[in-house]
Amino acid sequence: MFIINCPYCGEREQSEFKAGGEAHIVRPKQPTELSDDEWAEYLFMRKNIKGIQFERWVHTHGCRKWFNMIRDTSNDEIKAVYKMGDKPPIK
Amino acid sequence: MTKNLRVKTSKFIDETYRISFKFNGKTYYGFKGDTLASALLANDIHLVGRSFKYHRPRGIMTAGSEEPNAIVQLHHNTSRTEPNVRATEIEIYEGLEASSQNCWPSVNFDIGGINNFLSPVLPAGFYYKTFMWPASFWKKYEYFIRKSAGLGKSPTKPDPDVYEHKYIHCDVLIIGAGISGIIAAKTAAKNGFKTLLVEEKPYLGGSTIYQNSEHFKINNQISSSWLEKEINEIKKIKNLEIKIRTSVAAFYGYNYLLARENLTDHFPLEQRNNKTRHRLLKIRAKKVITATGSLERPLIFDNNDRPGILLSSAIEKYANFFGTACGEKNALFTNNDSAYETAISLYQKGINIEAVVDNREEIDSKLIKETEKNNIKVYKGYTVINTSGYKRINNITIMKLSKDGQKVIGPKISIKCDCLGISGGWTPAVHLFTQSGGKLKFREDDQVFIPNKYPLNQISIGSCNGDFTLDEILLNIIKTLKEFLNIKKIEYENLEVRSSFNKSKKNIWLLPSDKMIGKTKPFVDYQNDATAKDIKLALREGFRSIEHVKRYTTTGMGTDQGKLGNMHALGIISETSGSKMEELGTTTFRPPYTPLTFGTIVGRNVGEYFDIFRKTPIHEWHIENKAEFENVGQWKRAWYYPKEGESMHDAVQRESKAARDSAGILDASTLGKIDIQGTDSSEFLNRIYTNAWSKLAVGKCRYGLMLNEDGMVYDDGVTTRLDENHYIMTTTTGGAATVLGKLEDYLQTEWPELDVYLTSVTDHYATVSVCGPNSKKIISKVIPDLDFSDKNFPHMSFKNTKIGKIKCRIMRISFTGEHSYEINVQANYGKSVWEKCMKAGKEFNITPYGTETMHLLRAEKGFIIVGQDTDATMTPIDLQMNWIVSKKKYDFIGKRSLYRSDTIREDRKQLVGLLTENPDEVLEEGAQIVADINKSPVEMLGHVTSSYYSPNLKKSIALAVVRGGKNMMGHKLIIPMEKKQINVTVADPVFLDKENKRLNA
Amino acid sequence: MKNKYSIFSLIKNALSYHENWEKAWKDPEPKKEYDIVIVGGGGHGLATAYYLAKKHNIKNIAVVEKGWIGGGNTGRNTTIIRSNYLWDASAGLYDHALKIWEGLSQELNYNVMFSQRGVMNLAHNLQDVRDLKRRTHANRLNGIDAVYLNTEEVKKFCPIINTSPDIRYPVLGGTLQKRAGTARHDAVAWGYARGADEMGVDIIQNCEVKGIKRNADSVEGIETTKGFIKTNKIGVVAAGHSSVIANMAGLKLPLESKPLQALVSEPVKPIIDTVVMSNAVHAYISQSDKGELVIGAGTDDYVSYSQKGSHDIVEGTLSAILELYPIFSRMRMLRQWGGIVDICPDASPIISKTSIKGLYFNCGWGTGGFKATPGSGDLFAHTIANDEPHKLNAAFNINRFISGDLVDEHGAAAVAH
Amino acid sequence: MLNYINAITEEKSYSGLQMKEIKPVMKLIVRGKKREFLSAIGKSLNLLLPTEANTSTRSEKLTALWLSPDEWIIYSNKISDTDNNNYEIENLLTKNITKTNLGAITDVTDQFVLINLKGDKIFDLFQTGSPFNFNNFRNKKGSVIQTILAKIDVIIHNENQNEINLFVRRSFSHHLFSWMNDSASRL
Repeated sequence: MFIINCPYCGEREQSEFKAGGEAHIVRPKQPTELSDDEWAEYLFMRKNIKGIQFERWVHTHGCRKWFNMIRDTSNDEIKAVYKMGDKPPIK
Repeated sequence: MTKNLRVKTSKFIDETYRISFKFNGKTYYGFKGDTLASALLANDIHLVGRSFKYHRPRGIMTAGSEEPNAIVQLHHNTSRTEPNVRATEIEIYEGLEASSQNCWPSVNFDIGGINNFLSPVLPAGFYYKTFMWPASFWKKYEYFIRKSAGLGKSPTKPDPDVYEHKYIHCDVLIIGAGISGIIAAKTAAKNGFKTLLVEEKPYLGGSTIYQNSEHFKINNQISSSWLEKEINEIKKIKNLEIKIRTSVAAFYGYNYLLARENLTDHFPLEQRNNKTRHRLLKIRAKKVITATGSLERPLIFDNNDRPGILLSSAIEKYANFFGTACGEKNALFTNNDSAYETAISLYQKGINIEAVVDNREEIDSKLIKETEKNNIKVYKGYTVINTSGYKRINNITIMKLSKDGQKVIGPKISIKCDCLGISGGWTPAVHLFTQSGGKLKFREDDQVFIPNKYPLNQISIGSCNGDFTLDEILLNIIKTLKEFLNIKKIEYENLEVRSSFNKSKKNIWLLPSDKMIGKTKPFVDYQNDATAKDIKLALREGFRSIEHVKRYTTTGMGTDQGKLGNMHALGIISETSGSKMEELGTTTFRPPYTPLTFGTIVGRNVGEYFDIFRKTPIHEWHIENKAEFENVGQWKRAWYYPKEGESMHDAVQRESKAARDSAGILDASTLGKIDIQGTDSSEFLNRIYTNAWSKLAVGKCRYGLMLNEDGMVYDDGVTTRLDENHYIMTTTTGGAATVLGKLEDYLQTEWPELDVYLTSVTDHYATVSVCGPNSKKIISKVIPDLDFSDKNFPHMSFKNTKIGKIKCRIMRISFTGEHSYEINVQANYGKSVWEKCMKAGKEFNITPYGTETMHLLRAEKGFIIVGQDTDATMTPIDLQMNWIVSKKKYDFIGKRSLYRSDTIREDRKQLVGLLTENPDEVLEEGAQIVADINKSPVEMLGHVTSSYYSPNLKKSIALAVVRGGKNMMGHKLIIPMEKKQINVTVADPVFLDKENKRLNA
Repeated sequence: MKNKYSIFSLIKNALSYHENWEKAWKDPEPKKEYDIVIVGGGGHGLATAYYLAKKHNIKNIAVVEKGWIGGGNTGRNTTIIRSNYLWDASAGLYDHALKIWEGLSQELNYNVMFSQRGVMNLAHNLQDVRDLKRRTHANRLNGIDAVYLNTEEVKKFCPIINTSPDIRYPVLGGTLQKRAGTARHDAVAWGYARGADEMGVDIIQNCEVKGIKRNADSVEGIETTKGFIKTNKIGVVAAGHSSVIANMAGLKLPLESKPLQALVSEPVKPIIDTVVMSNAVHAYISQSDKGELVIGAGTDDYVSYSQKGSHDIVEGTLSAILELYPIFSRMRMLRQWGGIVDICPDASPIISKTSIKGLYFNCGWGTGGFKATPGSGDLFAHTIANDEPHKLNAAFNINRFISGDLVDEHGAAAVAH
Repeated sequence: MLNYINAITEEKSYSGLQMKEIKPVMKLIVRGKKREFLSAIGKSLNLLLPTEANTSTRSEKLTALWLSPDEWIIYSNKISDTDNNNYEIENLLTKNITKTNLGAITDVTDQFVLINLKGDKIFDLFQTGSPFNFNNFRNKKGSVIQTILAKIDVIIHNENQNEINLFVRRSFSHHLFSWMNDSASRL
């Protein structure tokens, strides 16, 4: 189980958090303009990366804030956390 | 007639404190400090159990948690019975009752022993190759296989004991309190680290503490006396917590560890009541120091499994620590120096040793010299080729080893003995290290795997790091600790250490025999009866990876997880297949290190604490009034209120009728309530609901439907505009938490620019809902000074008002189709408001109703329940609720998905009503619907989602989803049940008061 | 012809001290080119190769496995086999598999120990009851042998379940499929491997795929740690690693790979002789022939390829087990492990062609793939051989995520995804 | 007149641990991002909201706990009377904050039950059900954290040496209180 450094509350146990899947998938501004394929891409298709993944987490049992995390999914090493809207600290 | 093999008193055993216990029904005595194993040995008992497959007699092999053979059932047929307990771990207590396992009728005479003679046709994996004919017979074969498998018996009564959890956060955790662990603990604590030291045994000091040989000294004191002083010192250190009887079970990433602290297993049963049995420590350590020591290796030769054959180090411990001999004629067989430590200890204790057999040729070793000085015969360059004695070893046969160690030569020599100690050298206990993600490397010179790459913030010290001699250990610890804890100086720097141990070792994984291997039984995994020839067979059949061999031969799959045999399995594979040890790698050591009781893992999350139990503020009233309850999420909701002698059906019919005829009252407090504020609240609602909200007037309520982004209905509820920028949203009871979470998600991640704040107020309000033609009369009695005229207070509107001095909100909304009101008042006044309504309603026979009646009433009106009439595949269009899907709005959550090629199909499943041909026939919820029963395969058009007998319509009604249903009004369809078919007609889902007259009645 | 397995061959070989058994499968180096390359040497992949060779008479096939065959989810799952699924498409797929299971040991001449001890699904709240009845009715009409049981019948079929009304989530009923049961996971992989090998399939272990060579519209071969292999048909059956392979071909799949954990207790004499599953409190349990209680835990909510899950999941599962089986409180956990499961949004698999010619995917089995192994292999073989799906797997194409025609089996899945 | 029935009616006492509900205590959730919001609150209550994570501030009448960058809970230090739930502080803030669109004010007086714990065993109790690391927290008067206790969300405020104010949602409070007693009975 991880220790996650909530950008707002500090280091907490993983059990206080929930994962929210791949990050930086922006909801299309004009869904109606999209083809079924393009919509499916947004809705369902995921990179599901083995290695460095950018993902969303929320501090459900703490400040209830969403934030981004960079984690190596091959060994669960957390590389960084950063607030929503911020630039990723590492590439 | 049992003998007493107790020798000179040991200070670890209190001979003034005699304890009686039963083994296989017979009473024996031991002393305080004994384990079951040591007490049995002192009574000259070796035969403890039978092996898994061949049911061979097996005895005590070790003195620790690696024991593969001596496992027993405790307190058979009691509520505290426990299978597969290691005799070497259980401390005896008055009244202990243990019995042998996996044998019938008795351990001395076991029918299963026949397997030993069938063994030629039971090689590894034999069951994959047979029992296939006739096909139908597998279940019969399997029945017998299952009966003969298994070891002990599962308990059959609930567990009387209590278990706890404890979260511990420390700076440094040290696992293992041997000499290395003690030194590390003292160093860490003295340097200001909040330190925790855990030890699985009931005492500190590991194997050094009973070491009393002149050959091992620190600062000119015998190592044990030196260590004793250290132990006395660390007990005084404030920021050092020491836990004995505490074994680390699992070592996960981020230095998260689980340890089991054993609190009462060494107490007599009657002293255990209402005490915590085990405490599961959930440890987060900034730094972890592993000092788990090492395990002595057995040697692999023909019939190396007989009772009376023990690890040499175990024999030494039984002598030095427990003060008992394991036999009267002892022999030792070794490939390294450590067996001579045993020899010397036994000699000092006056225990007779017949011979020491050593693989090695002449070498210069102080220990050997002393052994020989004591006139103990040492056979150098010899190996044991066989043993005899069915239930107890009585003889070994040895032969000379060829130079290359591949063959045996010369004459056979036979040596009588009733106990054989074997020593194949040492294997570092790296289990926890690898669990935590550490990587091993193989050290050729003594053929051991040792830690190579460490995960962050952990280190291994002492013999689990491959340092086997006292001088090495102390030298390396000092270096390691300074680095790891980043400290300048350390008190142990100028220790003067004497260690007479010669490190030379002659490692032969499978010792040669004078017979062909096919005719021998050299056991590698004792418990599972996996032999070296099984491993060779697996390789022969193409199973090359260690994982394959392990699974095919079941090597290392026993309750000891192969702590003794795994290395030999690897060695034999490597020798046979010619692949290098490090290329083979070890099998993955899976947690737990030693088996962990389910109860311990679960702690107090059982019984009433298995899951959270949520109550409404009116809960007590429901109990006082004999309500039956329904689980809705974590809530308990009043389901119905049976009167004396009423069935559920009677009660629900009565409640439903009363609600329509006069007045009913419902506790709706569990509905989710979200307070929405901010200048963009209306825009926010526009985006998350399918309908439009901007034009909703202040003081008005509106029903809303929420979709997932995939277009499927997700939640619904009434939202009220309290003020220009202030709404209160209600959600379904089950959906409350997820809806709030989802809304926060959109707000924070997709629309941070919106000025909207969401706050849950579900628990702040009690919600009392009064419905029925007389509801207005009743409520106006409760709130006299409010104008209830339809003009001032129409349907779908709300008022801020007061009951006495207490503010509350009252909504005129209806989920039943009746004229009704919902009073939302601060929770602590809820029960009082409810009682006021009951009082005011008495003259109108106001009737409390539960969720079941609520469901019935709304079904009469064709109102859906999300989750019952919908699953994750229903769009609002499917529900025939097109009216609620705004055409004007440019976008809302889920809108785009409604226009996919599949979601626009006309013939999707749609919500309809069903009426049965026979009005008294009530359909089964979940029943499937077909048009043509004779068509095969049968085409299912949909299913019944809700179904009731309506006392108000005096007929059975049902809601259902039916493929293309919206264009099937009046069609006849069939419900095919197991035994009958029911004819139904598709109808409008609104069965009652289509024109909504009753809302304003 | 390999020597046939039977009690007689055992006795015969016993006389020669078992020194003359042949290899169950060879361990060849890859050839330069194959007609079809199957990526992934788990049960599904090996079965696919087996049926390609057997039913479609294609012999020049390689199965490339990055580790050891059967070492992934095949060797890590809790081996529950059943076909009591809700939707017609799923019922068709899983019952096709179940029918093959019933004769598999004989077909492969390898005892996969398919044991039809029955699978029971429990209901703990009123909606559970509705859902299970819905499923049972659908099963019955689809010719699947599922029946609904009331609480007493549940107790009768598995007496050790705590059916007291006073527990936090009382057992309100359940369903039973008698033809369902368990099998020996390793034997499935090994049996198919032996069968495929005998028909000339090359099973290449320790051979990891590093890239997929393709032109504009079709595949040309794979780069592996054992060199380039030319082929114009690639069937990917890589379970948790499906997305990794897909990314090599420039494809995205609707998958997330998550940790799924399982555990076994120490072996004891027979105490539970059926399989009991409970979604609501999340516990499922059976007892292996060796005597171990086999318990499946849940998935974590984050993507991970580490084959490790969080302890909270195991703790939650065991508390549910003790809620239903208080007598197991003093049983001990012997081993606990994790696998990587690839989960589709609708909890149903993908057995499908892709936009790239010659590239086929069999994935998304989530937590329930083992039970489908023979059927999945058979249908995937058909799809690859004919370059079009069999009618039984037509519904499980990738395009359903575009059209929206999903097969939502969350209700039927063992683990609520 | 309406009767006032609070969630937890009994007071419990063990060696080194006392637990009771304190009521009625006005509680408000205040939300806002803008700087004007903070200053407006400050002026209205002459109490500055804590802006540093996991901290609290206190005036004579009120205590404010940090919950998140834009969320605080404010509660009254003294108990109010049971036959009136009209709080002038709420009205004041509604006027100065809500009406001026600076932020949001929500009455959560009965959303949360305030359980007061006293004694040197408080953290031994917490350790049996909360993963949070209390090592530093226990010595930091005024510290605030939100975490899980017995799988239930709680707000924990370090009121004083060996004194804790714990906030839990009302519908969970009976379960939590019963759990705490069960645990305390074995400390």
